[in-house]
Amino acid sequence: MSELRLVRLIEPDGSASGDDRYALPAPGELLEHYRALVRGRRFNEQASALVRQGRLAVYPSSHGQEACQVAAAAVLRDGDWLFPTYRDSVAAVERGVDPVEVMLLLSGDWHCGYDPMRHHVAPQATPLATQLPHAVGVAHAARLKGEDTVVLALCGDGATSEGDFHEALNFAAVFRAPVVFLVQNNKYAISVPLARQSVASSLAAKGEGYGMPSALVDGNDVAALTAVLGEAVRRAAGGDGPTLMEADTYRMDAHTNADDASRYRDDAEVTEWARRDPLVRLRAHLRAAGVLDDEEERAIAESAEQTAAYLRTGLSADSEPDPAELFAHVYAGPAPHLAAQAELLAAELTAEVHS
Amino acid sequence: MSELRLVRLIEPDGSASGDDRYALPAPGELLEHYRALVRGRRFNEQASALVRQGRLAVYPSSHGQEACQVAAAAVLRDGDWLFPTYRDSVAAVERGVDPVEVMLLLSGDWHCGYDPMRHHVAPQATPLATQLPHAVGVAHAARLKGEDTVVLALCGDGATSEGDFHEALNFAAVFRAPVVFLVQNNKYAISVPLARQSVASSLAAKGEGYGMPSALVDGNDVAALTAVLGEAVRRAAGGDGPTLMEADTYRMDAHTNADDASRYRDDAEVTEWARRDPLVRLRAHLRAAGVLDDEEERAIAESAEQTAAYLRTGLSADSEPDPAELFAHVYAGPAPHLAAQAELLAAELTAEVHS
Amino acid sequence: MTATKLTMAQALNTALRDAMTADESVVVFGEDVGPLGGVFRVTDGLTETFGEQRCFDTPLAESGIAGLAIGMAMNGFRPVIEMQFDAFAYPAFEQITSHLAKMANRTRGRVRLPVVVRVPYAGGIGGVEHHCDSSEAYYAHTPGLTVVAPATNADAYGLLRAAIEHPDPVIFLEPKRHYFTREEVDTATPVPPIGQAVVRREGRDATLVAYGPSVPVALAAAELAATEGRDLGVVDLRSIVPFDEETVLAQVRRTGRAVVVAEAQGFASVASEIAARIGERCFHHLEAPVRRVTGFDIPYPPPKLERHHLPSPDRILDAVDALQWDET
Amino acid sequence: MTATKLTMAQALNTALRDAMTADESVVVFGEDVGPLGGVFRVTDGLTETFGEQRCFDTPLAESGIAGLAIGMAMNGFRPVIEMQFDAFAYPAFEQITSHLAKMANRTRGRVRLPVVVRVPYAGGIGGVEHHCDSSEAYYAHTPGLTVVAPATNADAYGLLRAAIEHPDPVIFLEPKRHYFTREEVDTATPVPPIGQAVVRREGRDATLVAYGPSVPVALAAAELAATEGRDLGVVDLRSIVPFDEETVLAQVRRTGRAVVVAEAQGFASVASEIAARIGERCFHHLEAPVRRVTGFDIPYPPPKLERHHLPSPDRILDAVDALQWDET
Ligand SMILES: Cc1ncc(C[n+]2csc(CCOP(=O)(O)OP(=O)(O)O)c2C)c(N)n1
Ligand SMILES: Cc1ncc(C[n+]2csc(CCOP(=O)(O)OP(=O)(O)O)c2C)c(N)n1
Ligand SMILES: [Mg+2]
Ligand SMILES: [Mg+2]
Repeated sequence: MSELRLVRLIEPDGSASGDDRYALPAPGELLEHYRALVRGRRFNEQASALVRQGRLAVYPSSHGQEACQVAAAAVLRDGDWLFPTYRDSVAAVERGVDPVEVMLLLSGDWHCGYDPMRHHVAPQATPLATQLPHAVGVAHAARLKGEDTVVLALCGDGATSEGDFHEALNFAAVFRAPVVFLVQNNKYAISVPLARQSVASSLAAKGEGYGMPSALVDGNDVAALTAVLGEAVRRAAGGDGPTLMEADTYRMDAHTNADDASRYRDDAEVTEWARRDPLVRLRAHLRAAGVLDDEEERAIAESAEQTAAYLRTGLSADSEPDPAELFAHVYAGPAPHLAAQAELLAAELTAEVHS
Repeated sequence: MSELRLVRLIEPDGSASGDDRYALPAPGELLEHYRALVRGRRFNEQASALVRQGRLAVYPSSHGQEACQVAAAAVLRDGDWLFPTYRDSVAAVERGVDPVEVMLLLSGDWHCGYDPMRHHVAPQATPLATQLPHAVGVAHAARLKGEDTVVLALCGDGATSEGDFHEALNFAAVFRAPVVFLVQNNKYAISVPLARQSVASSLAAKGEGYGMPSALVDGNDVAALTAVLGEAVRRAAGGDGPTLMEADTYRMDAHTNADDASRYRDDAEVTEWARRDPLVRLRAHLRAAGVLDDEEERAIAESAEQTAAYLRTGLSADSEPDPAELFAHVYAGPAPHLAAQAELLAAELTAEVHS
Repeated sequence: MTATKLTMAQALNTALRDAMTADESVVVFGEDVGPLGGVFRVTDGLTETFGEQRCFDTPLAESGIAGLAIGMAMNGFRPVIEMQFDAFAYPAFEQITSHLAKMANRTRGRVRLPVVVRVPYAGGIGGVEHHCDSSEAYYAHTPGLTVVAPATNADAYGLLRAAIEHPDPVIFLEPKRHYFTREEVDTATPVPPIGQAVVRREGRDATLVAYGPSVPVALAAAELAATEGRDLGVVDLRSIVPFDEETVLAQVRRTGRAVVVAEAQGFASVASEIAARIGERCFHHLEAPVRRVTGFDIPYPPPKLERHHLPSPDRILDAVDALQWDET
Repeated sequence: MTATKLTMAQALNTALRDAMTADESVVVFGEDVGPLGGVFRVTDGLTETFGEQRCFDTPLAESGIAGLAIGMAMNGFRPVIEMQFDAFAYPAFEQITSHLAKMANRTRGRVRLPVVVRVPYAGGIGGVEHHCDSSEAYYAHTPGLTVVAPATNADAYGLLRAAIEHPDPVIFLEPKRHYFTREEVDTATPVPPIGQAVVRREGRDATLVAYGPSVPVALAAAELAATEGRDLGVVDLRSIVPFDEETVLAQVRRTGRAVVVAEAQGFASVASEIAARIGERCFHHLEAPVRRVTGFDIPYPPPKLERHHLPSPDRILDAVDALQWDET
């Protein structure tokens, strides 16, 4: 069993924690992460704004969880796979997927707007925990093929209660599949607080029941996350099997814009967590270390602004997907039984145009 | 967390183990358990014989696991509930259900041949682990009603891999429901050995992931089982919530008569486990303690023989359930939409008689 | 003052309140049904009014929720559980199919399970994937289940009361897109019996058969048709199982023509069943084949395309036009 | 020597062997499929021949099995998974419905899942509860799935080969009661395309439409009818989805009468669909309503009563008799 003492490398005030197990990443690397954090935060803000403007139907923001998002993308090597949920848009973008394509799910254009095979980013999963067995399958397949591919699978604290979470972890352990499970424990499943989800000492403690090493990490400390996840990725790639990781973090926004968090939590709690913000902390650290100055900050903000602008522009057009697509992808081969239905729709659309 | 050191009170050779946590039950109590073990063994043999004679379609025997069966029934108080699986016929019988009624499932007469409400014995569950959430529901209901009812739910090692196992244990822990989960780890799920089911240090170790106390018990030692289960039942009744118990035991027979165990296990393994037989061990212990003599043994064997005879007689008649029952219980109220179908069948049967 | 304007969510909430007040054994649980009041607010305020023991949040696990309900029903309660969205009931499919539906039968009626499974149902709300399925066929095909789908807010109230009083498990399908539609509801109206269809509109020329969210669409089509001089009747099934064959067949026999309207994909669906039955039992009354207007046999479309998938009044009228009218 | 007498289990085993030999990406897994060779011995010897990496036992969890297959298919494999019995596939329902069926569509065809889900299917073997379900309607109603049900051992071989080569997920329904029936199988016969029904028997008077285990029952009924001077044709669907409408409709148009035979409970079933389609597309050819002979709308009966539930030749002939024959 791994030690379940929380791993933290940078304190909320930016000072180094001094951990005997993990070294602090180099300043250059941390600066890179800071760039990504700012980009991620800006992305979250922009997406939320697009909801208010009616350009997106809904957006489950990862505001406050950007360190997890950034770390999840950062620790993977070329060829590795990421399995994100609906809340993990930033991780998908950091992994290289076009931000506008990521958002097509929420703009209502199509279910998955990007090519999962291109960046090895699975479609964002909506049915909770269902993506976890897929992640194990991809990993097990890689192993059978003799590749050292690693799969990083994300889920929330609520999702750990689902049967699929259990089955996936057990399969991974029994098959020694190269998967890293990262549970972003943001304390809520919509309105349901962690205490009503689990009474275990931690979610990471679930590893023991599968014979799987596990770790508990400060989920707002990108340094700790990359250090611990990086190690898990290396172990998986080396044939040492899966790891369960719990990131201690917090969902700063409501579940989505459609949610009213005041019904189930106090503002005080949110304020308390704001003090542990992942950006603030790393900024303070880098400022103190002298690797981040005003000019650099301006450059970083500007580059984040570019991502935001790209997203705005990409989603501002009144795109209208082709109705014929409804029938195009259901089956690979010709689908004779859908032909009559496709024709009916086509005829209606023609009639519409002509009337 | 409970200690996961195996609890054993009587050694395979019958000598007392001397445990610092649990006291050996009184000799009179042990003699009662011995009677039950002999009865259970005889029941298993009789049922297997009835399969060979074509009176039962199939029988999943608990030969070798009788200590678990007997203990599960013994530790419950009036009003407590038992949730058995297809392999737990002996436990149901020990709990007071008519042996012939228990066997109606396997004779093909009906699905559940007894009244679950009468003895608080749920229908024997076939779909694995699905009974566990029901057990939690009964327990939670009892708690809401302010009753001190305890529910003992049985399942196998294989069933621990199912999602329902996970969901049930988590619900029980979060709701502090008065349930005792007893996993009979008999080392196989049909042909699949434990090592391919789980790589955890033990199945009891799964308790930690739910924040639930757990224990690992010698499943062929009825003394240890009743001691540890009895404590768990008392704790549950006292409002201290659920317990996960793993019984270390062995399935001596094939999965069912239809199974060919030679395809996946060595006889040597079976022989090895025969040395740890639950009856042999308790017999040696009681003999040495002077509470079991030849005469008593004869009486016990005779009484077991009576159960066997009852079973034989009860299942020898060529019973033929009434086809009208097919429609009688699907709905409580009148089922107008089934009336035409019931009439069709009735007309066919009348025609058959008249031709 | 029992008659008042309520949204369907409010009507359902009132039904839950009234049932919980009338019967102490009624409990409500599921995901986010407690302090939040459910994502559609159907359970709004129940925890506050009745306490945490009567309305509570569970861990996030649908099979566990259904299983818990079964166990609680075995021990004297009448659980009303919520599946957050239609497609999120699928993890509970084994519990529903192998246990909830079968328990009474397998125990010769000794264990009855008066459980109501509330399912926010079907589409038309611009929801992303997995939020708009129409799953009634899965349940309707499963013997032992009673399947109910209200189309009006008054029926939402009345049928939910009836479902909670019902001795057998009921799958209760709530058309999502009407949650926030306001209509007159009189809670003093007698509770309609489960298994009884209602003729929403009499019509001489053809009969539209619909249920749940398709009823208003069928009625809209009938309105339109009337302006063109065609008199269409509309039957609202209300219960899918038991299916009220008599009411449906009587209407179709009178008109000689029928169109079945349903939002779910059509293959091997409830619409297939209705069409097959009409074909079988009204054979000599039919002037034209029974037509079906259903969703296409495709996964539910993304929001921007859903209107192409959903049965529309126009599509229904096209089907009516195809009923081989003799224009002489 | 490619033609030989094989049981259906052996025919399926041979198909798996041949597919695994032909294509390295084919892997087989599930519960007890390894050293035991499956409870019906369909995977007998595969681990021995192809090694543990190509045929292996998983932990006991059907959702996990289906999910693992999806992931492996995403990464280059063609998994063939076994659900031990029909009803034990229900825990995998969410994986099958929300992912296996939808993945290609949601990713615009970029992720294709060539997964075969083998399901020992239906009853007639005296199995206890949960071992004899007929679940084809659940799958056939789910867009994105291809659903296949062989009726002969030759088709068992050929269709399983076709299913494994198929680019889309296939639910492969194996009629349990024929596992140990011996028939001639020629493995050199070209693999039949999925989606093509076959006329098993030409007949002038009426058409019986069946699939899977009901085909031999329909053929037996036709034999009996012949002795009474009635000439019945039998169409074997082979694929339920895609449904070969042309073949079925052509036969029914010729005979003007049809009986649909299926073992599953009838309400909202595949039989409903077939009857509805025939009614819709052959309206002017029909001399009598389409009749259905299906299982009753009840949970599958206990062994001693199953014969009352299953469609029998007699029950089919009664339905045929009811087809409003003009005896003049
Ligand atoms: C199987 C399933 N059930 C229910 C839902 C509805 N739902 C969407 S998000 C959510 C809460 C998830 O909580 P958590 O796993 O902690 O992730 P978070 O949203 O906090 O990131 C629920 C209940 C779903 N998507 N899938
Ligand atoms: C959901 C489900 N899947 C598969 C099966 C088929 N099956 C019956 S018993 C069994 C093995 C069970 O093993 P275990 O839980 O260890 O119990 P044991 O038989 O050893 O008592 C399997 C796979 C089933 N009954 N239910
Ligand atoms: Mg959360
Ligand atoms: Mg076992």
